[in-house]
Amino acid sequence: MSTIQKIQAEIIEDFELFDDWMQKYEYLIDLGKELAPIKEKYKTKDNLIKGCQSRVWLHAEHTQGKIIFTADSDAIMTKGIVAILINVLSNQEPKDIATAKLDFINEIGLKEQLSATRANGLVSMIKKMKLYAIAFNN
Amino acid sequence: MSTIQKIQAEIIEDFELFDDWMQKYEYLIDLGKELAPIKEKYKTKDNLIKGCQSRVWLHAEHTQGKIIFTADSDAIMTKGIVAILINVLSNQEPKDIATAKLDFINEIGLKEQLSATRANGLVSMIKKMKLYAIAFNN
Amino acid sequence: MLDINQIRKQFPILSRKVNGHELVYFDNGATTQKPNSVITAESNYYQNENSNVHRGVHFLSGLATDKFEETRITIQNFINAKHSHEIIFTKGTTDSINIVASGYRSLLNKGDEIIISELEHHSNIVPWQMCCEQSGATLKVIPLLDNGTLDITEFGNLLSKNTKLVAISHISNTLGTINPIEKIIKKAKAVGAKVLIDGAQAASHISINMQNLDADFYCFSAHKLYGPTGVGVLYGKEDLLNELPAYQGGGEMIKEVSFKKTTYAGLPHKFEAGTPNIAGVVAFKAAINFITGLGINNIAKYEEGLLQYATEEVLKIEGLKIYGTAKNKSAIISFNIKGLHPYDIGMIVDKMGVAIRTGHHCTQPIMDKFNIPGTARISLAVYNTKDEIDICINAIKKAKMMLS
Amino acid sequence: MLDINQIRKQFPILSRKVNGHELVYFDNGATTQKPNSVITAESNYYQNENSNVHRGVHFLSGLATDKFEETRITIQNFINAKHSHEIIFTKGTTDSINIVASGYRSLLNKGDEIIISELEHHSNIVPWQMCCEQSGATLKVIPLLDNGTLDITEFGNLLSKNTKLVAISHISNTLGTINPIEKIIKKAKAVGAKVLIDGAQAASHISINMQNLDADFYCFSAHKLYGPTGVGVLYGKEDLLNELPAYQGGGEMIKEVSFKKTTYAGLPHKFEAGTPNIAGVVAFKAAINFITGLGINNIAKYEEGLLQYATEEVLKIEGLKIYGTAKNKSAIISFNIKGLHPYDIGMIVDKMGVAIRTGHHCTQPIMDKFNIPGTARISLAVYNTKDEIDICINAIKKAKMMLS
Ligand SMILES: Cc1ncc(COP(=O)(O)O)c(C=O)c1O
Ligand SMILES: Cc1ncc(COP(=O)(O)O)c(C=O)c1O
Repeated sequence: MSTIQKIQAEIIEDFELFDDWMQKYEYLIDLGKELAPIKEKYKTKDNLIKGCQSRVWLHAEHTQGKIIFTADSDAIMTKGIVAILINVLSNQEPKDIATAKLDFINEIGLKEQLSATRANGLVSMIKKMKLYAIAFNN
Repeated sequence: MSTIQKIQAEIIEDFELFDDWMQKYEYLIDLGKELAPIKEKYKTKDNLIKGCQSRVWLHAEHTQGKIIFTADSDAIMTKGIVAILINVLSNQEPKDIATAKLDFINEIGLKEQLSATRANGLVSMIKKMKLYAIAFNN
Repeated sequence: MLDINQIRKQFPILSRKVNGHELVYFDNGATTQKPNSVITAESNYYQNENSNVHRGVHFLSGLATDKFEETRITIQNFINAKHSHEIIFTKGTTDSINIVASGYRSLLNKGDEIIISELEHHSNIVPWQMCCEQSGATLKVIPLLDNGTLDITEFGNLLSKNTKLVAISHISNTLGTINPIEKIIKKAKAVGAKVLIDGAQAASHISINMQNLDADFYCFSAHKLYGPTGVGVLYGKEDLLNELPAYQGGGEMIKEVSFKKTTYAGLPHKFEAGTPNIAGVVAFKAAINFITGLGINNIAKYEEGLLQYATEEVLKIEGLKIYGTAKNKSAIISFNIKGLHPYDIGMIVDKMGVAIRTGHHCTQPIMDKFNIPGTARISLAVYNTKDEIDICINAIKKAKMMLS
Repeated sequence: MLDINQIRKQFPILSRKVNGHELVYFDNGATTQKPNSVITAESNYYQNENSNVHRGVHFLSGLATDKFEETRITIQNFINAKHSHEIIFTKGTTDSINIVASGYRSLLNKGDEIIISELEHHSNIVPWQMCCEQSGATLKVIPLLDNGTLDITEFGNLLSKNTKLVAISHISNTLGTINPIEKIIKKAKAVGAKVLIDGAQAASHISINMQNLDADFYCFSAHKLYGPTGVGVLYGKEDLLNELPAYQGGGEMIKEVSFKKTTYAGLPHKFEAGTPNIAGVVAFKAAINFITGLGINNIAKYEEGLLQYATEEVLKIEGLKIYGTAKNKSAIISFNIKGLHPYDIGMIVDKMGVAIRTGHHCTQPIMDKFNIPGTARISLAVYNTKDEIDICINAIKKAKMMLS
């Protein structure tokens, strides 16, 4: 089992504890609040991913063969999901990121949040993370 | 009772004889065939009333205080109705034509034929007959 | 007095559950729900009447044409237009505005000016930007005051003999402001300008009367009037529609076609190229009948009561700010809660069955003006109730608790 | 083998009476009837799923959006397009063609040439005349041969490096001719021209495959595919749609709006301004499923059998002439009877419950070519039967008797 898969399995386990949407949402809100802040200087226009409603900033750094992602969002629920995605994909090797299957999204019931027509920019965020991985892999 | 009204009453009587659409249509076809021909020189572009599908030519002459209409159509059923309209409105005084109420259309079941969206130009023909009457009345 | 329970029973979707809760549908500004009479009119059309319109001689074609044209007359009466051929059926408000704006590309020149306002929906901004780009005309913008009303003094300053067209919404979909269009129209006419009113948010809420109003063009969408999607109206004064260049080419809109010379049909066909949304137009009549059956003034009065109640209640939530506090206002409440993102609020109340809209509501300039990313918006319709408002307010409170 | 009785049962209108007779609906070229699955999909949408699409975060908005986008994928698969965002939802074929023709106004210049043909529907003529008028380009016309096929040799002569666009129908709605579009596309590509195919009459009758065909644009209407009115498709290759100027301005089609600068959204939204015909698009999926459930090749084969039978039988009527006798023909028969006007024939057979279309079928140049005022047209669909053909032929014979 790769590291990325392991982390996903843990997240799924975490979410299995929740009885209802409220606990899940509260957890996401907490994750959002706890997400390590992105450096202000990285909240640039280039790093901005615009959803229709909430915005996501994503910064990537390549150090010691791994990619470190930092990110932020103006909506806290979006930021909670951003935190999970960073948890899964940051500090991993480019080739693992590029090929990662993010099955956990379905299993923890966030599929709707990550559908192409949602207004939160998360789909573009995942795409961009993978593009960074592909770029750094070459 | 004005002449125009009298003629209408007669037409309604005629149509009351028919049991079904077929007799009515055959009668219209006969009327169409018997309609006194319009002079070829009057089948001009100016006298042409274009429906989407069948065309009507209408010519008007003002003599001795009355209007004489002659007309033709390329479709025989249309021509049958043209014949009736001429029967009712031709050889009448302008002011009577201009103010004529053509109730008989409803009563003989030709209403559909004379609705604005029909493709046969008859609505425009009636309009044009009345316009002639108004013009000659001044 | 309207019997709201009786009205609610006519809307099947209102008895469905969402996320385990009774649906509270407060997104009526985006689109209204449909009564059974509208749904049935559409399915009945397909089951018994369907045919292409206008040119067929067979029975069904005549029937479909009659039904289609009946709606035109119904609309004519509904808005008190002078002629039925002043009613053009379109795809929606956006389509209607584009037909006019596209036509004005060739009617305007450099030096001419179009005036819109800062509170317009994108559908009443972008077509005019495109029109200006192609014609060389200049776009002027009436600024918005802090209470969400238009700066009418400034409008007066913008007006000049160069003003050729003024395009203003009757009611703001974001702020609820009912614009003083009677005054705007009068002032615009005084300098010889034509006026287009975007009535998307007005037609189901307040009485509109073309012959009193003297607007040159008026646009609205069936789907915001308890009617089907994919149908809209462009009302235009006969002589102006005659002047306006044809928009789309195709079937129905022509008089004669040859490779040498094609001539266009008269109104309304000139602007109705191609097979229209026949079923939608037929069903639209049922929607208008629903409204006139209740009486538009009764609807307006009832919604006013709802608005007042909702405003009072919502303001009890600490840190909540309403955008748009005009005195003359339709039943729309846009708000933000201090420190919270509207998206988060929308997400959470949705889990409690409450459908509100969040975001910029296709009015980015308003967001820019207030320097906010968006708002949460409650927009009400005649089938909404005070009980639903209570449920919504409780849901908002809960969201606030969770998010703070 | 298709079970036609089973199929007929799915179409409620087919069991209605017209003028006291069982309806024989042979006006399918104008619009097809709708199966229960389509009618129900539309009413079910309004009863359970209705909301505006794309930008809402609440449950119903997500549901409506998903349903709406499912149809896009269904269409993508139906025509084997490479990307789902190459599928643009429009009002109909006419709308689709106008979007392209309007865009080309600014992409073409004096000296450029557009080629259409003499057998086109007005909807594939007038938009190009307008485009040429505005851009200065020249319209060239492939002539029609006496048998109703295009003069392909002459097409070769018209083609040159000036040819920028070729716009041709897949199947003629008047003559039934299936045009050799594979060949036409190949030849056009050889001189670097783009090709638009008007597939209005093709999509419900024969298999169409974008990736095999290599057409640049392909247009059709849902209402001719057993689907709802007010919905159409514009397929375009990704890069060409990206190049094509935006058509209407408004909600949904923008990325950012400000009075300084507005930027447009990507595909497909760039061409989908305003609230779309959501219910119609959702129901369109059921129509495609109806077709794919039967198998388009089974449909084609069955209709071929009908066409052959009808052609043989109709030719037994003395003095009857068929216009359009191509070898490769769809189930459309246009005819006239010596000395009779098609309008009279249509009127009389209608009284016997038979719905055929009469007139110029929005193809006046074909009428001019054959020097006739119009034709009577039988156009068949998968639910038609040989029995119905017999009824129709008897009705025509009776009409002939009455009129002679
Ligand atoms: C070949 C052809 N092209 C275009 C059209 C126009 O389609 P619509 O009226 O659905 O826009 C038709 C429909 O009659 C047609 O048969
Ligand atoms: C004020 C206003 N104008 C225009 C529109 C556009 O209407 P449609 O999307 O039906 O074309 C809307 C709908 O959101 C609106 O609220």
